[in-house]
Amino acid sequence: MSGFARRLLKVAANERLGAYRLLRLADPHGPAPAPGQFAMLAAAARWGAGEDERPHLPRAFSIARWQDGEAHYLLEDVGPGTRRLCELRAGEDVWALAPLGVGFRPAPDDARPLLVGGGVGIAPLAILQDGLARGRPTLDPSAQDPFLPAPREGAPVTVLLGFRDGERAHGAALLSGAQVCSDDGSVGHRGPVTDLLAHELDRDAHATVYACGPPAMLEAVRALCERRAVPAQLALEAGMACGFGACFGCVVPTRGGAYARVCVEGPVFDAARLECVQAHTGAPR
Amino acid sequence: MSGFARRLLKVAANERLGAYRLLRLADPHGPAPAPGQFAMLAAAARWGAGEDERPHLPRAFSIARWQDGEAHYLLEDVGPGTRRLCELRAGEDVWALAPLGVGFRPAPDDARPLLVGGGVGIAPLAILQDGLARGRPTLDPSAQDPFLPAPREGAPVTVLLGFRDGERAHGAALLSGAQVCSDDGSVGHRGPVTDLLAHELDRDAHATVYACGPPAMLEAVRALCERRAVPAQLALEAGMACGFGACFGCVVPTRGGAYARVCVEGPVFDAARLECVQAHTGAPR
Amino acid sequence: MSAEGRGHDRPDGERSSPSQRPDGAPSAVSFCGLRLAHPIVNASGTFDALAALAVFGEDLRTEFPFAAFVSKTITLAPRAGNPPPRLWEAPAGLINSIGLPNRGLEGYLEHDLPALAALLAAHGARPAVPLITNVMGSTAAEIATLLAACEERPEIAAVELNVSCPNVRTGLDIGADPAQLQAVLEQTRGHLRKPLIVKLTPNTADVAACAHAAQQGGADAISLINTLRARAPAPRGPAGAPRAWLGGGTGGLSGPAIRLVALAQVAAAAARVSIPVIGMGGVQSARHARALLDAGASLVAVGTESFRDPTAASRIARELAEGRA
Amino acid sequence: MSAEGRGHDRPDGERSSPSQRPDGAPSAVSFCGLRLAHPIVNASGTFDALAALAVFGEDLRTEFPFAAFVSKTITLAPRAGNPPPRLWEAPAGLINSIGLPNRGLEGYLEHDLPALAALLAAHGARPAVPLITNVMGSTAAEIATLLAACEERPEIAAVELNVSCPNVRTGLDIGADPAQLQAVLEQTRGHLRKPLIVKLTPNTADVAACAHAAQQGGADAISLINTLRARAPAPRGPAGAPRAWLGGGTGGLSGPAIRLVALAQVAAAAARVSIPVIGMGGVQSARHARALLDAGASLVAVGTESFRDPTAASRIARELAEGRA
Ligand SMILES: Cc1cc2nc3c(=O)[nH]c(=O)nc-3n(C[C@H](O)[C@H](O)[C@H](O)COP(=O)(O)OP(=O)(O)OC[C@H]3O[C@@H](n4cnc5c(N)ncnc54)[C@H](O)[C@@H]3O)c2cc1C
Ligand SMILES: Cc1cc2nc3c(=O)[nH]c(=O)nc-3n(C[C@H](O)[C@H](O)[C@H](O)COP(=O)(O)OP(=O)(O)OC[C@H]3O[C@@H](n4cnc5c(N)ncnc54)[C@H](O)[C@@H]3O)c2cc1C
Ligand SMILES: Cc1cc2nc3c(=O)[nH]c(=O)nc-3n(C[C@H](O)[C@H](O)[C@H](O)COP(=O)(O)O)c2cc1C
Ligand SMILES: Cc1cc2nc3c(=O)[nH]c(=O)nc-3n(C[C@H](O)[C@H](O)[C@H](O)COP(=O)(O)O)c2cc1C
Ligand code: FES
Ligand code: FES
Repeated sequence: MSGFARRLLKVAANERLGAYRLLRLADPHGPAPAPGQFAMLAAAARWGAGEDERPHLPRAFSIARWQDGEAHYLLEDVGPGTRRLCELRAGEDVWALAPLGVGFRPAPDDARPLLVGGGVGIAPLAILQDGLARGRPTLDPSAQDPFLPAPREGAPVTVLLGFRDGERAHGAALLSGAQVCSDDGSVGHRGPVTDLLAHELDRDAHATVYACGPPAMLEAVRALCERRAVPAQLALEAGMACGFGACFGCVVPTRGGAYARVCVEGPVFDAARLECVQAHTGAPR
Repeated sequence: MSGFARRLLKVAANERLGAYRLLRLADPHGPAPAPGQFAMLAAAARWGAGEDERPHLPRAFSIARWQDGEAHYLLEDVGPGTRRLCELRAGEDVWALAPLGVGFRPAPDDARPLLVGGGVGIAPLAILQDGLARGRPTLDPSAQDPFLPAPREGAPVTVLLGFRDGERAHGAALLSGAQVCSDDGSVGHRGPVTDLLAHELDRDAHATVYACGPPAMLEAVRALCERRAVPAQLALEAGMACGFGACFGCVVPTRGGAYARVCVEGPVFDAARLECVQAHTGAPR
Repeated sequence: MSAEGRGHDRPDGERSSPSQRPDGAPSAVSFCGLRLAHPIVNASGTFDALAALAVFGEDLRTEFPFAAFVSKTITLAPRAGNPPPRLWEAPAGLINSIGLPNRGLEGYLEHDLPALAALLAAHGARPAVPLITNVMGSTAAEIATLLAACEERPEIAAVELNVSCPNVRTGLDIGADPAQLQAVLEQTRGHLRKPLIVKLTPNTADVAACAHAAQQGGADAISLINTLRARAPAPRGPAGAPRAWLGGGTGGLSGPAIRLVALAQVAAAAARVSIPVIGMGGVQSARHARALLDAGASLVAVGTESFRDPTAASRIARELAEGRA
Repeated sequence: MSAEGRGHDRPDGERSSPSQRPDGAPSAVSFCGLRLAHPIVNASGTFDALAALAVFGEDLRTEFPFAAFVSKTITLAPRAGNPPPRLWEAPAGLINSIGLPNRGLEGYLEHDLPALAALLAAHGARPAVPLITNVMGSTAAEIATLLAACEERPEIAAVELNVSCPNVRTGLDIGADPAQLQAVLEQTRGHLRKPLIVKLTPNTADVAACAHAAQQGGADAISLINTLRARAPAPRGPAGAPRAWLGGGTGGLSGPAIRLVALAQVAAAAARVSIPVIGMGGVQSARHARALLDAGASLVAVGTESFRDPTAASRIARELAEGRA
């Protein structure tokens, strides 16, 4: 649960990771996030004055890692907001409202976790992998840390990551033991990450899929899991103004026709709640 | 005359001068300015996103010096535009439209030049002092350089500068041989610069006054010169949107009730054209 | 029914009584007979207090940022709202095309109202926060039903009527035409004894005339400005054909971009009426709030700025009280 | 008099004919029978070509940035304009309270027109730049006189009528009320055989209705948007009393802040009329111009952005021609 105020955090480091930046914010007193939760971030100075006098509103980013009093974020420069954050130097200030949203709910059974990520969407899978390594999932939905401190047994964690090109594939370093594929064939299998996923499910379909990535990829994952009757949790994106349920701007249609706010009902949704993952429900990448 | 395009210039240096900054822009191919002319400046990146999402428009600054392929500007941080320019580092880019406006028209006679400045308004007096040192004024109004390359004879140049406090008085280093006074008495005479001016005119009233500074000071200079029948040229300020006569926003009332655009009819006006110098015709300081 | 003599207490020559306390404690304001801890409220539709309670927990209750809470617009029937995308970031602002999603009057009264009342009740040193319910109807009959239902519920302290609703026949906002506005109010005002705030539309030729019509029609206060009609540029698809970005086609512009349009409209409206005015539009700081108060507003609402900083209203109220504006 | 069948040439289904040339050479556009080198013109009152000639010299002549030149508003009698200060920088924009200074019709015709014609005449490879004279009158008789005078002078290719003039009786802009607008045009249209562009006011409830009224009244084209009514905050004096900043009290907001309001109004107006539309408001780049063209504009005018960059219009025309939008 986020405190009721944004926090002014210092940039601890901003490192290049292939086509991405890994932004590390010192947040020694912030509440620990659950895997899949996100933050609303804005540079404290000169937020604005980019393309079209933007950004004005804060931007949503998955918390990629939480360790040593720092929150890590994986950023891709796609517009004025991410550009400004990507250029920040150590010691500069960032406003952060975090952690927000509902994260992954690890399946408590013995189904093996299949982590499927695309592009900068791999970020929340890193902290999920950390959590899965730390312990076994709890069933208690109100638990702050969804992972019990007991050592995990049973099936190993499988990580499947897809990237557009080799520069972006450097992002895979954020997770350990990942199988990587790429659209242009520069790294690993040439093709979508659902090729890898289909192969894994062929091998052993007793799995739970945790996926995050661009809408088209998520939709492919959703459709594949539906066909194979494999439970999946999808971390969605949407254009957001507030991140805490205030603006009703971040909705996605759910099965049955109602709209759900991604920031408070998600960003992680059970795939079963969605008819499909639509493109352009927010900032496409 | 300015070329019909703004130029992208590199910051050569940005140095502290007491309460002010001396911003040096490399402008090797720019046309040489006449003393009293000004530039419209804007940082090329992140112009905006300051207080109230400003600045949006470029800002007017007197050209303080022109030497070695550089234009120098003396800046005081009074708001979002000056703040952004004050923080620029060497190598960063600035858009400049310059030189603009009508500068000082040096009196061609033997009247001794009395340069009277207040605060950051001393800036155009520096380049005027350089000009007066370089040669004697020409009468030709169309001459690009109003100073003939002949050595100047006759009366020496007298420089009288007033500042609010000691920190600001460091700006006096921009000119040579100045008599300095201050409002708080921390440097030189305690009192307004018109005290020094009155004293000089008592000594020898055969002079031409060239003045620039805050409106209240300019008005005091104007009134004093009027009483003493001493010709004066006043470099005015006004809030400006364009700097080249396009917006009609920078007007001051002239004798007879008409308005004159400071950017194209000024910024330097014969005192005789003005009924008085009004405060708040632009950015007060 | 006319507003003259309606019982909101108001010292002579003043529309409300915000005074500045040098100790920085926000000073109470009286508005339409309601006692507010300070002059800052939320703009309708820009803060979901129940969602915020779930996100921020008990801190929200103890540090509730608004002196009164204004609900989002409630309509008679439930509305799903517009299809996404619903947001477009504009220069120094935001265009939204949310489409007034709400569970409808019944759902609101049954589910939201008790929960809101519990959240807003006095809590420790914090006094109770009055609840203002914002409603919209597309006919006089609908509006009458909404007002009557609000009259019955003690949890509701006052009603804000959103008149930026398109007239089904003309397509124009009901509130854009002074005569039509006054007529609708006269037909419906009798259904509510509580204070009625009319939230004007800014998309009109003469907001002062609309303000005056609202007063004549029986409003106890007016609020403005709502969002300015705006449109997001259509991104061009690969085929080159532009497609609409916002699910709702056009949308409404809010935030700093509209601040000085709001100031002009608030000043024009306040100069024309004798009832109190809630000013809003792009307020981000105590200085901006002060400008609206100086222009004649009694209260100031904060909208889009809460998206950037959920505690913006507290900050603004505190700085106003400290005279830092 | 109605506009139907009026003789501006227009290929079927198209309001003008800007086509994109891959070689980057701006392609010609036809507008109300005028041939323009590209679709970018200046917004009235935002470029003083004669002052610019004095400042920039012959470069201005050879690299004239606009495909047609629109004069600032000319009135029958000379106007000094508003007292300073006239400018207030707004979030992502500018509020001006210039007050339409001009030397009056006679002074304009005698002094400015010949000088403008000389500047705009064909020059080397550059074709002649058509001159559009913008006029404003506060009565039908005044407008008729202005139009008749413009009809007589061959230097003037077309007239733009600024209808953001307050009606002396109501105080509202003449152009804000569709019926009044159409009536004024019907009374005066006959005095001009040249193309008449009506520059609508954006401070209205229904700009599409005004656009339609302009067409019905005999306009050959419409242009929009003019500035949005706005007010600068009053700085507080030492005594604490706020004093007005702008000499003119209120002013008009321009620049990026109004861009997406402009886009909505241009789209709404263009959808309602069959005559060409000049779109403007906050345009800073070819992308912004393209959005207006996509919304139905035939030409795009650049205003406030020229203050930041006097050659902005050339840049935008070039990037449009290169398809970089
Ligand atoms: C829950 C969540 C988690 C996320 N996690 C990450 C993460 O870990 N790492 C990461 O890099 N990103 C993440 N994102 C995406 C990130 O929030 C966006 O990339 C970011 O907001 C883009 O902002 P921008 O200003 O850089 O670009 P924008 O220009 O705002 O967005 C880029 C895209 O948005 C559209 N767009 C363009 N202009 C506008 C406009 N004016 N208004 C609205 N949309 C416009 C266009 O389609 C454009 O391609 C996440 C998003 C969500 C919701
Ligand atoms: C010909 C000329 C020469 C100049 N030479 C110099 C020089 O050599 N050195 C130098 O430092 N300065 C010089 N100035 C002044 C300089 O242009 C201003 O200080 C600068 O424009 C201020 O911009 P800002 O954004 O920093 O502050 P702003 O906030 O724009 O201006 C400061 C003052 O303007 C008023 N103001 C506040 N908000 C606004 C607003 N939104 N819109 C309009 N006004 C507002 C207030 O009174 C405020 O105190 C010159 C001005 C002119 C016209
Ligand atoms: C996302 C969003 C939703 C809004 N929903 C409503 C609403 O339901 N009812 C209403 O009367 N106004 C609504 N508004 C308008 C605001 O109440 C306010 O009038 C406007 O946003 C201007 O204030 P601001 O600039 O501070 O946001 C909404 C505004 C936004 C940005
Ligand atoms: C300083 C200034 C002066 C203007 N003068 C006029 C004018 O004389 N006549 C007119 O019709 N519009 C005038 N306008 C409005 C512009 O022509 C244009 O409609 C408006 O500024 C929106 O375009 P922009 O955002 O690109 O500036 C003026 C605008 C500005 C900023
Ligand atoms: S981002 Fe505002 S409600 Fe979700
Ligand atoms: S600054 Fe625009 S006319 Fe002088």
